[in-house]
Amino acid sequence: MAQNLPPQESEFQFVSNDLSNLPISGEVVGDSRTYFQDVKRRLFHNKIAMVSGIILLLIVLIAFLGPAFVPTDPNAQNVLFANLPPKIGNLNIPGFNGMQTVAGHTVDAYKQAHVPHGTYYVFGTDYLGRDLFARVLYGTRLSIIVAVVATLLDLFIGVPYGIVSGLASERVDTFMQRIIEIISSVPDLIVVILLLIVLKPGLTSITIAIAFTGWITMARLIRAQVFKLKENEYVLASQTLGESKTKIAWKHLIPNLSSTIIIQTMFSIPSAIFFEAFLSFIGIGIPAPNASLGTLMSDGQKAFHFLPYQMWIPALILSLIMITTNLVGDGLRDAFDPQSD
Amino acid sequence: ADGGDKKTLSVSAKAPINTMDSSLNTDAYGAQSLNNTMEGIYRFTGKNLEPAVAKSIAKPTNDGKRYTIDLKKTKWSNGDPVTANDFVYAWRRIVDPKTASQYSYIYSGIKNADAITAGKKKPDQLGIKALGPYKLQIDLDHPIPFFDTLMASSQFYPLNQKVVEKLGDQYGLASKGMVFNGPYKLQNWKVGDTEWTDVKNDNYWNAKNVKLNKVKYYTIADPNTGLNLYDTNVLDRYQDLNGDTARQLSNSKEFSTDPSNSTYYLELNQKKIPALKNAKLRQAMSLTINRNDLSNVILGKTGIPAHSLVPSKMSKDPQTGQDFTKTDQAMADRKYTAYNPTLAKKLWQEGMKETGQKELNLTFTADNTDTTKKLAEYLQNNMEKDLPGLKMTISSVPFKTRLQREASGDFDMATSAWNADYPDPTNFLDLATTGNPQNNGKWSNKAFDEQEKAATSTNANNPTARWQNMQTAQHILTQEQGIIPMYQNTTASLTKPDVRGFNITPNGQYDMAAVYKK
Amino acid sequence: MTKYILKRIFYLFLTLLIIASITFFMMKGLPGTPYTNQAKMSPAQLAMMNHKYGFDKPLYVQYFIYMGNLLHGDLGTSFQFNNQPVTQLIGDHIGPSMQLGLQAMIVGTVLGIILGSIAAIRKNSWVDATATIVSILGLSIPSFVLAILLQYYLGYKWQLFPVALWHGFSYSILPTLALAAFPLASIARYMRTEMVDVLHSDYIELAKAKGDTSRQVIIKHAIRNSLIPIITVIGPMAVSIMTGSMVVESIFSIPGIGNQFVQSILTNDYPTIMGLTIFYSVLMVSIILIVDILYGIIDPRIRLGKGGKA
Amino acid sequence: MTDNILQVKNLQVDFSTLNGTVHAIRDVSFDLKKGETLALVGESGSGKSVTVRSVIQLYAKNAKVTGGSVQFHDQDLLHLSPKEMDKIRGKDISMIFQDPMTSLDPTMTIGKQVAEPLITHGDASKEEAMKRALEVLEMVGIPNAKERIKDYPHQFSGGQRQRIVIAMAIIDNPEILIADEPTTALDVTVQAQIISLLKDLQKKIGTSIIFITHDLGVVAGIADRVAVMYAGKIIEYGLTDEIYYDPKHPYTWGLLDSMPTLDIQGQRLKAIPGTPANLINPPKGDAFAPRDPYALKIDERLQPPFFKVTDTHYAATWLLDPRAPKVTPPESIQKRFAKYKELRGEEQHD
Amino acid sequence: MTNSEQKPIVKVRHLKQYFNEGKKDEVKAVDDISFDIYEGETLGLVGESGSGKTTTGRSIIRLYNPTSGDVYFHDENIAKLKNKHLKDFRKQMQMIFQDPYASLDPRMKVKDIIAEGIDIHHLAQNSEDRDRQVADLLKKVNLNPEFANRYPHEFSGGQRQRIGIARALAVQPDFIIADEPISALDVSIQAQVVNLLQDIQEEQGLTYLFIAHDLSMVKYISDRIAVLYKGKIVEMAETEEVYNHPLHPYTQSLLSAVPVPDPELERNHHVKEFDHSHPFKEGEELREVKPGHFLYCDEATAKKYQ
Ligand SMILES: Nc1ncnc2c1ncn2[C@@H]1O[C@H](COP(=O)(O)OP(=O)(O)OP(=O)(O)O)[C@@H](O)[C@H]1O
Ligand SMILES: Nc1ncnc2c1ncn2[C@@H]1O[C@H](COP(=O)(O)OP(=O)(O)OP(=O)(O)O)[C@@H](O)[C@H]1O
Ligand SMILES: [Mg+2]
Ligand SMILES: [Mg+2]
Repeated sequence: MAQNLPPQESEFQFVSNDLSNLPISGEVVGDSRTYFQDVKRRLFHNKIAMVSGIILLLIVLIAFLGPAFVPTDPNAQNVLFANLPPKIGNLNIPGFNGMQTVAGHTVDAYKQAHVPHGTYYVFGTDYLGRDLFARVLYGTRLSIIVAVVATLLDLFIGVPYGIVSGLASERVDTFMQRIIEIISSVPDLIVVILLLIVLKPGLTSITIAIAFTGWITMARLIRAQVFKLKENEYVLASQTLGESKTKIAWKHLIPNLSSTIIIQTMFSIPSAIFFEAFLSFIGIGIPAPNASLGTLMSDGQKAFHFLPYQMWIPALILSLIMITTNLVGDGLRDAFDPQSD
Repeated sequence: ADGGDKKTLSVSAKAPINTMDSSLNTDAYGAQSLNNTMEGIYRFTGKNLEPAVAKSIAKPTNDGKRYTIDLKKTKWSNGDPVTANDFVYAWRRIVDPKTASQYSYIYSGIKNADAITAGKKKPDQLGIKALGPYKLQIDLDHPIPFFDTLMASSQFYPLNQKVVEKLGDQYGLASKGMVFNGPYKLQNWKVGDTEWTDVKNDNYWNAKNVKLNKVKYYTIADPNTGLNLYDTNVLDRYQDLNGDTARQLSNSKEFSTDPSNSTYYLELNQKKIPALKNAKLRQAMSLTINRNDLSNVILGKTGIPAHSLVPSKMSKDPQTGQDFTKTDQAMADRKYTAYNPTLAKKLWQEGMKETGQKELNLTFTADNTDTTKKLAEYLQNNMEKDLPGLKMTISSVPFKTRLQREASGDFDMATSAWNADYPDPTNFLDLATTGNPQNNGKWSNKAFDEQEKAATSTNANNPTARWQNMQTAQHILTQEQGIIPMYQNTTASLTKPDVRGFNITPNGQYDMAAVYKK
Repeated sequence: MTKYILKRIFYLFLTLLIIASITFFMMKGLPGTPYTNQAKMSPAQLAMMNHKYGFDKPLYVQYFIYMGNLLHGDLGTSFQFNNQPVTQLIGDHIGPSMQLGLQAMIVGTVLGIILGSIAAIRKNSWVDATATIVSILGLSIPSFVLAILLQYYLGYKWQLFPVALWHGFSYSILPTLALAAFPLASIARYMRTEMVDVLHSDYIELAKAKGDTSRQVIIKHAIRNSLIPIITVIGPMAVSIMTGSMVVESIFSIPGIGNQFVQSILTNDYPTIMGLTIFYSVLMVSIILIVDILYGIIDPRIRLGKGGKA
Repeated sequence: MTDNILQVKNLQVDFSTLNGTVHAIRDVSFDLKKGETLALVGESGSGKSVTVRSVIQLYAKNAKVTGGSVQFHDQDLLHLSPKEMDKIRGKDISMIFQDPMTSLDPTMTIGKQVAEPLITHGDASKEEAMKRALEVLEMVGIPNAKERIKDYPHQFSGGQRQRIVIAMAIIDNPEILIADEPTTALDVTVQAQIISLLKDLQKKIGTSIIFITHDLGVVAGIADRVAVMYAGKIIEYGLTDEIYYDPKHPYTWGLLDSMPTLDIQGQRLKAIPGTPANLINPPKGDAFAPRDPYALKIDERLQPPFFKVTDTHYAATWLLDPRAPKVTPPESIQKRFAKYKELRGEEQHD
Repeated sequence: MTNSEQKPIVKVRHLKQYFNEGKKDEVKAVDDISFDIYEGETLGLVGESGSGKTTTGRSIIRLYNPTSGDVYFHDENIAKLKNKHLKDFRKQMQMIFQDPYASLDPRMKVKDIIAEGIDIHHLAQNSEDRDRQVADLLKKVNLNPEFANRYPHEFSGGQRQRIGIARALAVQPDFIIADEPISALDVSIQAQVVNLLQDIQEEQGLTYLFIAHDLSMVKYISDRIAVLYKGKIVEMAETEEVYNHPLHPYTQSLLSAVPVPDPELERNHHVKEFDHSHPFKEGEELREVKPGHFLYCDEATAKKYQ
């Protein structure tokens, strides 16, 4: 091959390189996507995040649209069919075959309750004979609402608060920090209890309670980050170009805070859901007969010895939601970071 | 752990003891503890009332207004004698407004008691006198038909003046320094403790019949924990089972229920929602409740369907011995509390028309306990389903908030419960009399009031007439559904097979002196 | 530093004053009295009771009395437990809660740090993936569910630990685990992120160049430096442990203040709720202060006088 | 040959990245004599750092040595186990990095950090190590070292921190000191101090130094020999004077030309046009050819071998092939050469 | 090119910039400096690290509010600028930053970074115009216009620095503060960037304040040089004058510390030590000791040179 040939005499002559017009290295990338299009592309290329996202989306869709297709009323009671274990058709899948162990004997709970043939409950029924599947659907929906509320609060109170505090003058900042300190020193529970009496228990008072304190950590973290970011030369550059503080926050701070925001949101979502569950547990949560995953779990745990599915099912669904949101969150964080390619 | 020890018993409790001061205690758990460690003039052993500090059950004078009681020579746990003066001191203390006892009203009927609590007379004018160290004379304003049972209640226990005065306002807050005259003494206890131990009191006059050396109490809030502890033999008896757990266990041999003298009922606020003055609406609501399902499924067999405000198995016809709730009249009245959705709907629609209502939105105030929450959900479902135009919103609140709302009339409908202060139907029927402070729904019926009044005053000394008065009153109340009875509560427990002698007394406590392990 | 701490302590008092005032007036605005049987009490008795609790005085007088007492560490007397001072109540129950809280904090932090570090060191390996899943699971199971599962399986089924109650160290293991899960998981997640950053820093390189083995590098340099941002999480973590402890204590029948707090909520024991609120606030504010001071100790760069700390 | 304490032969290092394999070091050989200072110069990304890091086996996880050997005394460092390597690092061979601001652990007192190599290698007890740390800190010129030994890095200025890093590197009297751009982050006055410090130390403890820098002024001041790297290869090496006054490789010319000397006022700087070669697909011929005004046809096909200029001076460019056309180096290089000759002449006169 | 013929574009008068004023850790980063920058010239600002160079630059471009003193741009006091005037000012004065890695937002595409000023000041008619301008700017700084869609991290330090320059040029300023634009770059690339800056200056008649600590490059690019030491200007004169007749001991020390790429000279290179312990004496201030040559000294010393 030519490569192995010894150098030829003829090769010892100049190639007059046009050095004034050297290609400026590297291959040319001809795409004209915007940053957000890139984010989308990176997200779509992340398989784990996409699969999680699809599962999450399915859960959300089923939770919100499901009731339209599965018209079982989550509040319809049939006390004679109370506490039936899960059963899927006659498939006889262990754990989903309507069998129940009572005092060491396995019995067909459906037969015992004289459930008509062909009637079965995929997730079983609860103490009032309500279809747990329908209730889980509603419960998931409510918990998702709580999660969304927590996220929105984080985004629309925590983030702006942190940014303003981080950018404002020292006096304003100190004042804002004092407020945070005071709020965060009062246990959330107190707030709820007070609100409960003023507002009556319900989604609103729980939301307000979460609203009261939920955004604090976010605000703190964001403020700390802003302190670092605002010294960055690209922020200064933007300032010298005449950009207003608001716009700087939008254009430079928020995108660069995105991973902090996402990570923190991943923490506030479970916190909010747990808080709601916790309130249900101590008996001041969402009022009956409404359900959230929290109330379902706390109701379910009471007879855990005998009816473990009543706790397991909502707990597993919650875990599934959590894991998928976290994985989507991780994916989003990477997607927002151009350097993760 | 204590499974092997035949002299030690471990029992669960639902809540800690709030106080050991018999003048101040207000709840059942405190009462049980007082019952274990103290003793009054009489004592219930099982269903029977027996003389305790008294030598025998005393008969009143003919007008029923004076009792003279001879006392045994018994001792406090520190060796001091229990004297008549200890009773005089204790009784005066509880009615003294300074003590601010919330239960002093139970003394109503004892001479001058009402006037003293109202601050109009001095505590030493109370109708109790020591006729000697071991002789008491008790005077009444009017005969009290259930006087004897009262004498077994903790409010009438004696107090060791020296001890009480020494401990001052810390009396009852810790076992240290306290003295007891009952079968057990409380040891190493401080208020708020979640565990406590009753130890056999060797100075108890009947100590030889007390078979246990120790009774350990553990406060357990979570049913799983209770079951786990019971199954791992930490507990000999797990009490206060409810709901699904009880239902799942109800076939077990170790499962038992003890009906208590209590009724859970619905109050309808006629003052706030005038439409509820209409009897048909109230009747309709009552008819939507399937009390059997309620008891069996929702309460997991820890409840007994209640068809009247007066609970069953509490009082008997003085002549026939028939239960108050099983008389012909009472049985006939069960049609008002039977499950009958069709009739309910019909009555409801009529009632709605009569009151000119199209729809009725009611907030249902209920305790935030598991059982009550389930109950509320069940009622809401049934009532909304069967009574067109009715919309119920459940408001679950803590116990005391619920009480507060009821007392101040800030509710539409609410769950409520009454535990007998003393096992007598009037203790329940009183709740529905006009002007009674506990009549939160403000149902009012003249005929009912008259019957009730006769039973407590004019006919107080005439058992048969009194019985009739009470039956009639009960009939009126049931027919009108002025208060809608739902169920009678029971204490459901798991007890290890070797534990015997757990008998609930008409006062609602267990006589722990009689409990033993085989 | 001393000046800074004094200043912070002053702010701490200010914060507490505000909190105490807010709680006082809110609690006063609530319906409910200490009396179970109000309806059956005579006016004379009520007057006595009101006098006893000071309800007969004008609100502002009550406020000043309350605040004055507060200065002496007197939080009033409980409604639920007649005549029992709230301070005493807290004193009687603080032990188990503190023990649990501290144990959970230690277990959560230590295991969280270890888990996070391992994940960071073995980034993108199966170890990392496992650690991630474990920490997400820790974040997704509420403490009461975990408590029940632990009790059922480890305590009841396999009888490895006592099921419940509070009779010694072995009794504290399951509740500690239940409480530690959330902090453990969150610390592990934060730790991983931080550690990945720190491992890329120059001084780690230099430490390796100095001949430190990987273990020495991690122990001497990486963990310590990754910890600095983690300290910020301790505050929220303490809160989650406190709220969690209410449930966990009640499930495991532990005589702690968390359990007591739930009790007082359920019985409208306002003085106790108020006292515990203030107590929790003091605890919170102190934790925040300690965290800030700790910051200065672990990270010598933080000059505490400056505003720019997280 | 006996005075060679380090010999790198045919070193090849690859990095696997998402975009492909980066052939960062492509056949690098050099040796280091006892007590000498070898300077590595070359464009950013040419592989200087990776080369020296291969010597102490500190590189990113995605790195892979695909060939060659690093002979230190009689052992090949590339074949040592991680444990054996830990023993050599910081003791026999130590390293200083570019940025003194980030090279020190912010949470550890400087005393401890300086003493660390002694302690990790078990060469001294804690107290002894601290004593020794104090000595070296004084040696590198930290004022009040005794009091300041308990201070934290942030309490020192950049120059002082670099001294601390140096103290750390020399505390165990290493045979080889690798300095990767140790002064780039410092200002000129401090830089001058550090360089004279290194020179002094070298005299005192006799270490050999591999010195990496961009600054040809610094190289001129410190190096005995210079190796010029381009695109993962050494393309020219020789005594410092030979490289400065008689460079043979067009890249070296370009490099020397782009420096503003104090006497070229007014002229345009002669920047090397273009950007460095892509090391994922390195050209099969001379990597510098596309930017080389003197490129020959052969450069596109074959990599030039080293041509010997003097016993100590070698350059890898086809221009030195006898068949190559004669080239005149740029004017400024000619000037340099003139000066060099003059110098030699003077030396002869002496 | 004598200064007297020229019009100052920037006038700095008694500028002081203290940080953490009144606190224990007070820093007098800039301490009472006054100087002019003339239209079309390049003023080099040199001094050791931490001497206040960046702070001076940032105060001039109003990133800081000065502790005291004034800065005039085109004879307008920049502290008094508001709204539209301030926006105009932002268009006319620009800055190139020291750190090519920190000065570009990692989450923005190059085209958006460069177009930031264009967007703020609405300098593009439409998006095609914007794209075209960005492409032109990229070409101007010798970058392939097709790079517009990449992210900063995909570029080398030199390329990043050029993007920073393009960003500054986008608003067509009259005056650019270049804060150590080349010190993070490698020599061969330094030359490219310096050439670029000079080409642009020639083309557009820009004025530069060129901050650096490397005197050889500063000498090459500047018309005049000001030497900053501990927040004060200790010497200022035309470049040749500073190099050939440095008067202040600090300037002399600084000049002597510059390494020369010439082994022979380096061998005999002696750095002139400067005693940092008592740098300033009572009664010293910046005085014109020769025409156009300013020295921080007392009256007696000034006399000596005059
Ligand atoms: N971890 C890595 N992954 C991929 N490529 C790498 C890695 N480390 C270095 N490289 C590549 O190897 C080549 C040589 O890098 P090296 O750091 O040795 O350059 P250098 O000559 O030290 O440059 P500088 O003067 O900028 O420090 C570069 O092209 C660089 O991009
Ligand atoms: N925001 C700030 N807060 C406190 N001190 C500051 C701040 N900015 C700068 N300083 C201090 O002011 C002094 C001057 O800093 P400046 O950045 O202007 O120096 P410089 O000459 O640009 O140095 P370098 O060459 O290192 O960039 C330094 O001591 C620096 O620590
Ligand atoms: Mg390098
Ligand atoms: Mg600077």
